Amino acid sequence: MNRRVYLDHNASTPVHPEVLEAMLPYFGERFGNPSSVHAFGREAREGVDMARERVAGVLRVSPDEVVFTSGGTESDNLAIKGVAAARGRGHLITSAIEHHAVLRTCQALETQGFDATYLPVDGDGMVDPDDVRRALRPDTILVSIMHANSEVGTIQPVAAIGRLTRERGIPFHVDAVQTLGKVPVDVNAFGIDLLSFSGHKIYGPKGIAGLYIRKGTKMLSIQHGGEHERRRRAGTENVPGIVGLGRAVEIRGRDMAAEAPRLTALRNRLWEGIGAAMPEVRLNGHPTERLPGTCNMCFRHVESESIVLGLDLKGIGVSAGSACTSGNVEPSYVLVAMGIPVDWAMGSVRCSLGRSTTAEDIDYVIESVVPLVAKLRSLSPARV
Amino acid sequence: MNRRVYLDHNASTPVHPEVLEAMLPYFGERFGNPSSVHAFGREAREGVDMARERVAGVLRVSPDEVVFTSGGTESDNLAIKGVAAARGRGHLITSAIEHHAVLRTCQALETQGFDATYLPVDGDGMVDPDDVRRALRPDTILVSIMHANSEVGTIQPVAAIGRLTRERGIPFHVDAVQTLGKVPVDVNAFGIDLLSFSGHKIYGPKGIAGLYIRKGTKMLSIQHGGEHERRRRAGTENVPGIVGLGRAVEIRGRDMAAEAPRLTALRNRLWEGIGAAMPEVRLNGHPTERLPGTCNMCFRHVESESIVLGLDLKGIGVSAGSACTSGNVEPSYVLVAMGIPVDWAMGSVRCSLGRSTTAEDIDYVIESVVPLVAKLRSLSPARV
Amino acid sequence: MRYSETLIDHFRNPRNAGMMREPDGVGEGEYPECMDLARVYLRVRDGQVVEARFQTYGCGPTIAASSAGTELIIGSPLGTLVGLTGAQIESAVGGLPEDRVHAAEVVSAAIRAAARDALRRMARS
Amino acid sequence: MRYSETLIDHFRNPRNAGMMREPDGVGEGEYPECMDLARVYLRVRDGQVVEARFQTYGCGPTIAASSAGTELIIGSPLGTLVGLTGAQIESAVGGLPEDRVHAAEVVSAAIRAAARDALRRMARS
Ligand SMILES: Cc1ncc(COP(=O)(O)O)c(C=O)c1O
Ligand SMILES: Cc1ncc(COP(=O)(O)O)c(C=O)c1O
Repeated sequence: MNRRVYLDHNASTPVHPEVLEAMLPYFGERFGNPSSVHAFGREAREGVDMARERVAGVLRVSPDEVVFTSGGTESDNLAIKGVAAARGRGHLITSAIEHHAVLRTCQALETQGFDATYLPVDGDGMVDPDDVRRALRPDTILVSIMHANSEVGTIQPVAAIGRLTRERGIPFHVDAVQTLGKVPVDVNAFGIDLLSFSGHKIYGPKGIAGLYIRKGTKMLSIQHGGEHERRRRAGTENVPGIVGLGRAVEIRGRDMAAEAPRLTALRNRLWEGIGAAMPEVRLNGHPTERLPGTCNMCFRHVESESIVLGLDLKGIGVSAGSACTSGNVEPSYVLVAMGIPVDWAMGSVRCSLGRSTTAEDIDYVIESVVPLVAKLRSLSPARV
Repeated sequence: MNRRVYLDHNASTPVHPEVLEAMLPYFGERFGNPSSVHAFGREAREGVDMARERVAGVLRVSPDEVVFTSGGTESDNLAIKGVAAARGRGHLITSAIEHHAVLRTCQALETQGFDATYLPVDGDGMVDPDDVRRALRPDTILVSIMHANSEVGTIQPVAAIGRLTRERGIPFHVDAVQTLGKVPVDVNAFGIDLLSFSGHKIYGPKGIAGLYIRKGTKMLSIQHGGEHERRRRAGTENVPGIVGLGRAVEIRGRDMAAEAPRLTALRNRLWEGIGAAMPEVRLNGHPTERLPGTCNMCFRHVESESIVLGLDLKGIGVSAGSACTSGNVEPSYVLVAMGIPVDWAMGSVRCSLGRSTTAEDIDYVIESVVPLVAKLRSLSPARV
Repeated sequence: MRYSETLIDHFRNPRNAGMMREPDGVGEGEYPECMDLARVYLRVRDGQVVEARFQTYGCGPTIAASSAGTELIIGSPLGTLVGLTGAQIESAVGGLPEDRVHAAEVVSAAIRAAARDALRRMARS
Repeated sequence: MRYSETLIDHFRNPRNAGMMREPDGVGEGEYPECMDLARVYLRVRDGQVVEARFQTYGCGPTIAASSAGTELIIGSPLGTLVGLTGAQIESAVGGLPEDRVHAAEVVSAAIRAAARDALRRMARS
């Protein structure tokens, strides 16, 4: 296994060298606790402040409105539970294809007396804003709809949803973990009050993320302790992580415009190459409203994991749509919600491209996947 | 300002060069998401597994019993809220001098219908196990007592408390953020069921920490999302952080025995130097049951922050016992709980020594603090 | 690597793959939670398996276990195969991770079914 | 740096520190939430401050503001000092962080009180 091709950027990304470079001083020389008033503390505080300004600059919000957390999962938890705790009761609207960080948080709130509506999506994985409107109730306290789905990449009509929530003064949370730095995000134009984003999806470090909280949004902190982050998130700040996230967001702000069309072209090359070479394969997600680098395909009569393993043996990293956890296979709940038949959904594979992906990588993947699927199909008993 | 002396190791510590070295590959080459099944993911998973084994090895527990979190604050929140959520109601016992991560978590639970008892401490900052025994109720669901206090360094009689909780089958949480790697911690001998520890206090990175959870301890996860950490803590693992924490714990396990007496000697040198050079100064905390490197002193007739500022101007980093937040001074709640009179408590300063501290550093601090306090006192109106 | 070298080798180069025309016995094993399905065909002479083939839908381990399982049974008397266990398949494939043990169960079930089918047909003829 | 250079300079080298024997006016300013206390002594000739001294207990900014405040008022007519504001002290010390503005208030209150005291004594004599 010589060649290595990583096509799983929606799962995680390598830290950008410039990001790591920005972080390094904060492990050693500038190691102070930002809460300390002496020079050692102030040096660390400066790093945190600068990172907050960078993030705020790219989001075009005030630095006060940015809270740093430990991950996209925590950002989602904080946004949803924070609003719920401030209200005590009420109704939440979300979609059936949210990340588990949103879905399971809403489910946990349901066990605590809150109500939740999980909106369906269409065959392309799109939420209908009219469904949101119809689901709104007088006691609705939050609408949480992801910006783009990590599996299929469909970009939701968040601006249209934001108009509905804004008219009614209902906080609108958007999980932008898969979109910030990949497609334009504008919290004002989209009417977003809470926006989750995460470092390791955008060439920043793991274990650091952020939540934009529009000034005036009523919410409580969910992690208790010291008075960090203006009392919205207790705990000593992960200074190198914050510095890295700040730099990562900044770099994405700089590089996004050039990268998106490049990735779109490579993704099309991948899909066209595969689609032309074999029958019974389909591309999932919205044809145009989709993340540039995301290519989710179903290979009928083949099981996802056997493709992932076969490609892994070729040095290629992709992810299986259906995951078999301790002997119980779940075809992706996202594909199921999109109405994709189970015999197709079982054979889904996600390729997600990124900074380092080249045309040669794509061609190597096509050359590898086509005979692999043919071979696996030849092993298969006719099921149909 | 040429010379720089950092005596605030209880606030945070610089990352050990060997720790950073262990982390570096996981930002770049080994950047995968540990949940991914391909080689990129497995390489990251190996780092996480190895770190968990290292931590478990030093704690002498099973790797399954170690959960990684984003900080000491989260570990404390998870331990306490996790047990509380599993029980739904009941009574908690803690002490008045716990870290805010414990105190405010218990207070938050009180607003949700739980009961809490905050035990007093004596003049040395010590909890009396008999007080714990008397506070136990049939509906007590958790006892949470810190191993050593970060301000004064007093080491609590956790073994005696652990005997009481074990007899009754009540989970015992110990916040060991200030002790793991500084003094012996033995969860079995001490009867501990939940143990919090944090990377950045022991020359590991910020933003990563751990919670030991004894097998069989009933608790729920408090952060919802994916099935990470055996469903006890959702969110993509902070792989470089975890690797760093593993290495940091290992190094502390190796270096602790030699370091503790060295720091004790330096701390005594500091206190004796200061105590001999001026009147109206006192050493706080237990005379013998105390963290090796912690030296908390009260300078009467001087205000803490003016000492911290004066020393900062000499390149020395120490922390003020009383902190003035937005114009409202709080004399340390720990010193107040110890019964130290306010006019003394207002002038408290904590020096906390560490790996890099030398005898020359200590002498420089003595030479700096003695004239500084004399000068500040000369400026002061007689208050008494 | 999460999987043994033996497993990877069988996955890369499956032995005895494909259907068999006019077999002496055929059987299926299924693991519905996973939708895994293995079908095993046997050619029998003098009560012994002389040829075995498989067709399998499933994850890599199930495919590898099918290959290793068919290889394992060639030369075996039918009578022993009706008692074949998952553990035997698991060891033939070089071990399985805990959450993939079902791969061995699916394959052993298919082999047992094929052996029973062959015995049934022999009894009839 | 969180504090201005002027503030640091006054903290390092406080001007006019210490008590004054037989002053013409003395006053205190206090910020009880902080336990900060500044005492200011004035020597007055022809209605003008010719000497000012302070004794202060408090954080660095309060000490620095005491130094800068006493320096500021030397040469001022007593009449203007009864209206002295915190903002004037704050600017004399080179600005203050938001959460330390009380330092200027404590000191301006002490100066106003000392000026009132001196005026009272003058009226009496
Ligand atoms: C859309 C979305 N939301 C939330 C998360 C969770 O983020 P993290 O992995 O940083 O906890 C992810 C990634 O796993 C994601 O893709
Ligand atoms: C005793 C104790 N517990 C908990 C914490 C919180 O840990 P962290 O700063 O990692 O959130 C600290 C340090 O601030 C501490 O000293």
